[in-house]
Amino acid sequence: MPVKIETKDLTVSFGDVDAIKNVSMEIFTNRVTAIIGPSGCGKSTLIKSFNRMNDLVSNVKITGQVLLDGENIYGTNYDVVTLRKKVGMIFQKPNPFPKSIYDNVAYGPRIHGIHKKEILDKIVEENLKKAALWHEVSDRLNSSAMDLSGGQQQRLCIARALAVEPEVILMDEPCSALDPIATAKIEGLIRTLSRDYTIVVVTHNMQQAARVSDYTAFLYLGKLIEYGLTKDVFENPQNDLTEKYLTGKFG
Amino acid sequence: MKEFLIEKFLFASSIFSIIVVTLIFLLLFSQGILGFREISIIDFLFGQTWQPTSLVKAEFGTVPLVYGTAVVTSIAMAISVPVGIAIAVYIAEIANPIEKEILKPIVELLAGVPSVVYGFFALVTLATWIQQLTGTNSRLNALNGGLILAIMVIPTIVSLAEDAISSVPREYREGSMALGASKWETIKNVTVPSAAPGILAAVLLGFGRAVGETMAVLMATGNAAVVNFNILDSVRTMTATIVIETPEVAFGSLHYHALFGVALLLFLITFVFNYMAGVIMRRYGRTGR
Amino acid sequence: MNKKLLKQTIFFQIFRMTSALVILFLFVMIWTFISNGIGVISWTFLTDMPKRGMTEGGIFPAIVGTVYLTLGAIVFALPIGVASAIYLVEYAHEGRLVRIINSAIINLAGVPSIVYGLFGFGIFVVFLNFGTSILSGSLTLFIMILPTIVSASREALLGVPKSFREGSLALGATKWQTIRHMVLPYALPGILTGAILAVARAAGETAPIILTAVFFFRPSLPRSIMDGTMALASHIYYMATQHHAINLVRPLTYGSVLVLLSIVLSLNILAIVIRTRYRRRKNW
Amino acid sequence: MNRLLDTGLERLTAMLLQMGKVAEEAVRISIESFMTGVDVYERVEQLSDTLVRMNVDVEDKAFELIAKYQPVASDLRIIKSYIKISNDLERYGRYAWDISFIHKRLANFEKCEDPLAIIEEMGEKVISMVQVSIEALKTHNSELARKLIETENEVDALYFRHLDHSTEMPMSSRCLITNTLVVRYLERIADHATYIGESIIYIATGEKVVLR
Repeated sequence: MPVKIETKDLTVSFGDVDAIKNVSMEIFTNRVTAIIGPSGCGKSTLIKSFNRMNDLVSNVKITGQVLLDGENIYGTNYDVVTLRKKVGMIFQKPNPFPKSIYDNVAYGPRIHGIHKKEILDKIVEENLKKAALWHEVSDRLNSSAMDLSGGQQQRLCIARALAVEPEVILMDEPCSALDPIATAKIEGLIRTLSRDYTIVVVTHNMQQAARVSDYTAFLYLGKLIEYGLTKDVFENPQNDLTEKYLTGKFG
Repeated sequence: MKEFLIEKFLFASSIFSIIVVTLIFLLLFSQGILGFREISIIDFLFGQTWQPTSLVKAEFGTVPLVYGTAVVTSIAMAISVPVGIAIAVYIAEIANPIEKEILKPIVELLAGVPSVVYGFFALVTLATWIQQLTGTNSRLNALNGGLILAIMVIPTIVSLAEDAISSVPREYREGSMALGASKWETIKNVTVPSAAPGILAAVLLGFGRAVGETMAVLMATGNAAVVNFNILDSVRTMTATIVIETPEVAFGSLHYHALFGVALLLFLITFVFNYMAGVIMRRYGRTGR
Repeated sequence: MNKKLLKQTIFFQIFRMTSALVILFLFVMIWTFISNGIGVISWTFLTDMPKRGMTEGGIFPAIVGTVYLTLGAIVFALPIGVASAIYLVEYAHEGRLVRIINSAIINLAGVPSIVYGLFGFGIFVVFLNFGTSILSGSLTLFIMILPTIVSASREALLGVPKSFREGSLALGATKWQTIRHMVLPYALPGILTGAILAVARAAGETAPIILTAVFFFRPSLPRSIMDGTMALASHIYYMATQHHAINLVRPLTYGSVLVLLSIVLSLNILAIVIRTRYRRRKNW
Repeated sequence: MNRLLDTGLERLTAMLLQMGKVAEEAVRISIESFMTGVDVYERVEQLSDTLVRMNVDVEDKAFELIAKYQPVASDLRIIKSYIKISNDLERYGRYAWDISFIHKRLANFEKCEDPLAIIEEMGEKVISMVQVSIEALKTHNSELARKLIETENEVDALYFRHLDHSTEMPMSSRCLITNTLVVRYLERIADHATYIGESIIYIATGEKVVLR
């Protein structure tokens, strides 16, 4: 199985607090990997270290390696901008820009130097289609993204991320602000997208992890407790902590 | 590279404020200190007479000026603190939305009126009212200055105190009301005490503004540098002294340095009050970032 | 229970009266200036030079002087103030330096305007030898309004949700691209509001310019920034207290006050309107 | 911490243990009556019917828990296994009924002496297996469950011995059929006991073992 991202002894600390401790794991190409664990276990920190969004926090310290296609993204010559183009991210709360639907999707390509109207038109349509939003908004591309429903906004954010042609998509609890129907749509989308993209989903919803992912990692207090095929982890977890977490017997 | 240059420019800009504060202090200090080669600090701080231009014997006692500032400021604070807090409470807690929509901008406009305009109003109108009411001889006096200053300080206190009161969490209020307290009891016992640090900061900043206010008191108080302990007598504040005397002073003279000494004193007083307000605000929410 | 409510009603009414009184004061004051000043306001009053020892004619040089001084101040203060705010909000990491910068800004905001005046006098007029000039006055006013601009810009920048920045950065935008496209446009109304208020404040300031930029009377318009000038605020002060025929010029003084007040209050109202509209339109 | 699911699981366990009791009685009395010649057909039929009903109840309860709580890990393994075990217990009842039916229909006239020794030995072992399986179920004891394999092997050996024996010995066809069917039913009961053992090992360890 080809590996897309590999972490080696990754430790992320904020001040004196280690949010991630010596995590080593492999994330496989074109698979959906779910990261689960109790609140504050470091799930978000872990995926934010895959596109170096942790760099935005002032007192962060990162040791170990994160390899993307075998290259250390924390290496001295690695360009963060290129990294973030390759590794897109979807956030917990849908965060469309207060611009039109069209401009939201076109934002990334424009930033990266595409300004031709025809090309942008094509990119917008293509990616709205990929995000299963096109038929809902094709007649009002110029209206504000803020008028969309929460679920539509999140799919717009997915389209926006797809528009810069990423290879990996990180999703940080992408459905936590959505109702069950919108959630189901996003989950379906995640499965569809996994044909072409490597997807890492952080979720506090175990059932969601079970539904959408091929692999599941269980994180507790910054440590990787268990990682394996989702069906194995959910049917027969090897670690007692995982068992307790999954069955809700956590003290 | 471009990113790097931009960051450096932004950094330099933000350093500018530090440089300016330092420069202000250094200038006031260096120029003021020169005066103390000839004037003793004791005489400067405790001298009863301010006669910098006397040909017989120039005296640089700041007591009359400090007294003037103190009297005017005290009158102003005695009025503006209760009134300001009352209005802040009214806006934050009592007023209906329409009253709020009217009151808030008006308070802001009150803050926007230039001090020379207030000064002129005090000079021509307020002074007349006071004279009619009290029959005093000196039209321009400490009470006149204090009253106009009170009006000028009110907006500062209102807007900061209102911020403080409004940022008291809803839950506190709901908790109190849920226990059967009336709105007034809630305001008195829960909301205002919770906002006390912010209100105190507002008062301190108001005080700083009052002490440093120049034009209005200059035009309203009559500017006689004497200590009379009568609020219906004319007084002269530190700020007024600087404005009146600086344009005519001989550069480098003892008088020149003495004026910087007065400014330094003023700077230090306002610095202390602003600093205290800052500490209070930082400690109790409303972070300084 | 009824006693409780009665007490509440009494207090609320006292508070309401107090508030009403302050509103009343503002209106009385404005009415005083309108009723006394409207008579002298005319096109010639606004566009003529003062005549006969300022007992007749207009206040054109004073208006022009105020505009120059204010523009000069904002031209310096806006870029440096906004840049400073951007650095503090977007780049600086919390630490000693930021704390020092912050306390410097807080202290600058609290320095009495007369101290700025004396500072400008000492540095620009005397030390740098700019003399009593528009340049000295503008620079003094610039330093005076800088903290206002920094604080307003900082509030405006902080008001832009973090998610905009994250969203943009996650798409591979650089920091500056993010600031330019996703932060500044949305902070602009707030920055603008702050700038307008700062301009209003600079236009109304008197003490600093008396020490650095203005003359009691200057019969011609300034020709360069090294020239001294007249200005509305100082003109009012001089006419009200220093003129040899105070009573004769009183109507003109009222007129000048009305002009200054209209300019300053219009700017304030403009700022309030911009802010309200922007708050209402804001949909994030 | 008591989870909502726990109450449901306790209820399910109680139902299963109740089934165990009934099934054990059915197996025991059907075998004993075959040996002693007493007719317990009515009683066993009653017990078997009860088990059929209870099996349906257990399945309903299990599905209710799945629908409500979406259990995972050990919870899911327990529920999945309980459905299977309930089925096994139902089979205990069914084969017990088969034995008592054969006994009533064919064997109650006279005894077919010869292979009785084998049947008696098998019967004892099968009853013990049923008891052990239920005991292991009570405590989710995988060690106990593993012991079933030994007895199962012995039962199988006896079964084969009977097959060899019956072809060699001259016997009335009535006896041959009766004994062969009963031996076959006993062998099936032992198989189901083993299945229960497998399920218990799966519950306890997540291991999917085949004990046969």
